[in-house]
Amino acid sequence: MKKIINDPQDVVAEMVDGMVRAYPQYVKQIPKTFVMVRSDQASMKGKVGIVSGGGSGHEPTHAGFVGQGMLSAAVAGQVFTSPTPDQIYAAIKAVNTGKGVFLVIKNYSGDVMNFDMAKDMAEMDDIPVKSIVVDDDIAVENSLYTQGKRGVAGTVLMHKVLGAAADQGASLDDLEQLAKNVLPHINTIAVALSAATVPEVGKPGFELADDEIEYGVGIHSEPGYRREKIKPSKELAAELTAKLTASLKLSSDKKYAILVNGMGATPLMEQYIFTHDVLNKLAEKSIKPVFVKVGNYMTSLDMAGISLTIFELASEKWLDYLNYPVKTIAW
Amino acid sequence: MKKIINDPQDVVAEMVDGMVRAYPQYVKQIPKTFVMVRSDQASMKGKVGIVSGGGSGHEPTHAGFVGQGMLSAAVAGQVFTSPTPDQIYAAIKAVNTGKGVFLVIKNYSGDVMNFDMAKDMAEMDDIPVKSIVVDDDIAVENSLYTQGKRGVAGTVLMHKVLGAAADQGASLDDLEQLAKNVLPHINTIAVALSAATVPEVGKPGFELADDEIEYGVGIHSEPGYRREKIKPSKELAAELTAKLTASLKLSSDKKYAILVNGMGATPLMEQYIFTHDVLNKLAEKSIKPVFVKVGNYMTSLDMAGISLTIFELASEKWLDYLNYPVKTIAW
Amino acid sequence: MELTLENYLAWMQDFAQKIADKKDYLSDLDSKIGDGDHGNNMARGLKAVSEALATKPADLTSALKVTAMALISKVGGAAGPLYGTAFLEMAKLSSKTVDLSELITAAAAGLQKRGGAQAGDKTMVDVWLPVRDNLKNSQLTSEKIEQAVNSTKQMEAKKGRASYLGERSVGHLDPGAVSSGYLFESMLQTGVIK
Amino acid sequence: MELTLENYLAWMQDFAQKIADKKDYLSDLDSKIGDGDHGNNMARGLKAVSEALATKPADLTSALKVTAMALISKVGGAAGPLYGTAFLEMAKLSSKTVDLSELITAAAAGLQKRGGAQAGDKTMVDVWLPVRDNLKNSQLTSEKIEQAVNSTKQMEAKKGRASYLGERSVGHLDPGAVSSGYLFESMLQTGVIK
Ligand SMILES: Nc1ncnc2c1ncn2[C@@H]1O[C@H](COP(=O)(O)OP(=O)(O)O)[C@@H](O)[C@H]1O
Ligand SMILES: Nc1ncnc2c1ncn2[C@@H]1O[C@H](COP(=O)(O)OP(=O)(O)O)[C@@H](O)[C@H]1O
Ligand SMILES: [Mg+2]
Ligand SMILES: [Mg+2]
Ligand SMILES: [Mg+2]
Ligand SMILES: [Mg+2]
Repeated sequence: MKKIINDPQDVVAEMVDGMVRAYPQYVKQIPKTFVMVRSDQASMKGKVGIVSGGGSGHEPTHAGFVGQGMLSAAVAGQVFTSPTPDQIYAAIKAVNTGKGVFLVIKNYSGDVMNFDMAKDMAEMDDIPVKSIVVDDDIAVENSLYTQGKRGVAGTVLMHKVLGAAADQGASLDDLEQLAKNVLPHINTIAVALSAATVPEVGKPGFELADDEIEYGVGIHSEPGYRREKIKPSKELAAELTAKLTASLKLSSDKKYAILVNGMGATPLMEQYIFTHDVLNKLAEKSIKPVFVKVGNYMTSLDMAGISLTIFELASEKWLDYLNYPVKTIAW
Repeated sequence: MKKIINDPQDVVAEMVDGMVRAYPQYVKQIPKTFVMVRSDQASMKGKVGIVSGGGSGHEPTHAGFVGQGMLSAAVAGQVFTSPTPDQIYAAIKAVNTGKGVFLVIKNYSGDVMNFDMAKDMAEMDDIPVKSIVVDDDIAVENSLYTQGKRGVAGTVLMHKVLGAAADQGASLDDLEQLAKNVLPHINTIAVALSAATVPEVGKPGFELADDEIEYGVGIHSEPGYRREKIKPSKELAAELTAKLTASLKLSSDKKYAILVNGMGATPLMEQYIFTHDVLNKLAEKSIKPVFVKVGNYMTSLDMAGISLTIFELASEKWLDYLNYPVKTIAW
Repeated sequence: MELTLENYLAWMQDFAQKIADKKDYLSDLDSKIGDGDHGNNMARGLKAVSEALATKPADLTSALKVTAMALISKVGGAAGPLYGTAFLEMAKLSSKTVDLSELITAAAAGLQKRGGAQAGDKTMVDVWLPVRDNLKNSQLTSEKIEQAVNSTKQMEAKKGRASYLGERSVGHLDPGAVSSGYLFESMLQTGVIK
Repeated sequence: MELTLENYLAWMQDFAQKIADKKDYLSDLDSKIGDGDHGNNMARGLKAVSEALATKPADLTSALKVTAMALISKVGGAAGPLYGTAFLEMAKLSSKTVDLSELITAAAAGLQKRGGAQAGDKTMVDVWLPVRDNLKNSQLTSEKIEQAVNSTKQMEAKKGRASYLGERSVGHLDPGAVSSGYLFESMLQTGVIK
């Protein structure tokens, strides 16, 4: 493991410290926690607070999206490990301005349980809390018997939409309704070229041969649905687009936003080439997305790979939310 | 070589296509060239145009910085290869609104010669052109006998400063003077954990052992000044900060901006940890930078590593330029 | 079989040691069917538990409570709220009864309520339920615990990260079941059951 | 020794072939002391030259000019403006004289003006200058070219990317010198000098 770190046990503490010292204009740390709240407290006044969080290792998610027009606070857990209820609760208390707090949770059993416990704590304090559990990864089939789908890069779009609505004065109930409406329209699927190495573990989460890729891998090295030899970008784009075409029933009558997301070690050049191929694939179906974003947004440490998110803009308002100006480190 | 690409010969064409189709609000392509000009032409009116460019593989540099308040156009060469004079000339023509054009060139013999030839062409067309050759990398000693220092991540700060000044109406002569004044105050030094693989070459530019790093490496895998075993982040920060302390004569009386730049494959978590260590090192000297930026700005394909740029803000105005709002893909 | 402050402290001390010793093994197991952090999570949590118990809680209830709080606030992930809830349920009940079997029964119920896992879902529940039942009729042995832990090997995961693997989770021990196995081994070895 | 449209076209055809054949080797050399693209750059450029010359330029001057333009607009990097300038200087002079020695002398001067390199700086100039001198007294041979190319091996680079290596550039051939060697080998082999 070759990484620019100190003691693997300190990675989150030092990262959070680096982040808040680099960008005091956007985020500040609640002392003795890994909670980063919006520096611009004035912009939160009279608005519903939006809190997200989860394991670390997905930077710039989540703290990179804290700021006016997006999140009110982000809670960083240990690497790939949900943050604990006390920390989430501290975030809730810090951002509640009387209008309640909305939680954006990714669908992992740990995250769901820890956020639920924090919600219980907040409710004992009479802070109204609602939440959405994001499960945009279509690699894993939803079924009664499993944990359900995972929350991955599409979560960033959920943050953006909710943040814009909250900034424009949406109530807690409005946000819950909006989140529920939006959720099924955001679908994501990934392809990995290599796995992430968790600093405390010291070796990659899985091994791929020098010429092998895996489709459908999760953001914590959860296994995907197929391994095969590396393919040209256009074939990777075809595979992922086909999966999303099926799940979202893509149609040229509808409007779409696209998020091409690098997993951490994949350079922007490759991301743009892949974008070119995805846009070509969609053009074959006479679809021209009205919003495209390319970059490292929901990473998985040093994993090489890419995810493709398609967001069906079933309401014209949702596009406005995506285009709504924000003041954050990373959007 | 495991990369998300198609034919290695097509990487630049496809990347440029992906970029302009993803972000038509910021950049558009001059047909049959790899020149991307600002979409918002209105914002260029009556202003000096600023053109930068160079080999590809450093994304988001240069096109990611095209937009109001920063560059007017970016010229993309082949991977790690200077663009050709005809393309640079096309960019100059496209952005000249009568006030002349300022070129930002990184100090590589190829870049300097190609931009010079383009300048000659523009002058034959009576377009006033001035330029600055950025050479911020202190890894290579400047001397009469060599090519001089290399242009690396600090170039992005040069873009930012000049872009802000141009947007506020600076003349071509003003910009030349500003660039000359700023240049010696921007110094950069890097450390690499692995080399970049140029798609057409198919193997890394150099080999480092699993536990080895190299200080002072350039953004095209140019060799650095020392190899050794991987060190904790705080020791890397100490080494790079010491070099910059010497070159810039850092002092607690002065103001500084910091750019921590990921080389492509190094995740943000590591960059923030390194930032934490750099800020600690500077704090030991009672220096607290007034501006900090962390992320992948001047990359080297899939190189793992980091560079540290320190910019001495000898004029209060320079900080304003850094903070001046821009509309770009990547600043 | 009564839980006392004394035997509880011995139990936890032993458990913390086991977790510290087996940290890498637990993370290894987790990296096969999860995300490779279970050992680190548990080690961080038990270190906090040891520190909390070193402050000498006055009685069993507060000892159980500080254990729960340390686990909830330090483990994170899935294991944190699950183990935390289990000890919190024991703490709550301990003011009424200190019967081990009843305490473990309450803990297991809390754990199932928190995580929604059933027997056979390949989780720590597959250790807690047999332990609960064997305690009830005083038949808990080291072999029974081992058996319960090993039973997870052939199961297909329906809860937690391992469920993403579907059939591919078969053939691997569940890391949470293994750490729960250590918990109950410690309970036996430190004489909580006599 | 006069350059004609005919022998020039043969020369360039042979040179393009050599470059295509040695593409990987040139990039390999460049990856040792540069950035590993010289072969790719030259191959891309000579492909463009071949295409341009296939459109049958009317005379030698236009043939030299389209060569220069193709090199300038397709090679990029350092080699593009250098080779481009060399051929552009030949094009300019060719309306006055077609004496090979004079043409190469003009080309070498342009090349030095563009890049600022002196003899001994470990660049293509270290091939162009001896070739120029040997042409002047009609003594150019394959051995002389080889000698000039090989002479760059022991030099320490003072210009171009290799200069960043300082002393470490010693012991490697300069890729631009090697490609220039091919240029002049082709010149000999295609009978431009008789
Ligand atoms: N819903 C659940 N109910 C019961 N146990 C669960 C559940 N989800 C996960 N677990 C247990 O948690 C263990 C994993 O814990 P850990 O690795 O610390 O957390 P995470 O999965 O968040 O990384 C699994 O091995 C399993 O025993
Ligand atoms: N200033 C210069 N003068 C003469 N030749 C030079 C100069 N700089 C570079 N070269 C030549 O160019 C060659 C490298 O060309 P190439 O690899 O195509 O360009 P780049 O260095 O931009 O990648 C070197 O081997 C050297 O012969
Ligand atoms: Mg985890
Ligand atoms: Mg080059
Ligand atoms: Mg785990
Ligand atoms: Mg080169």
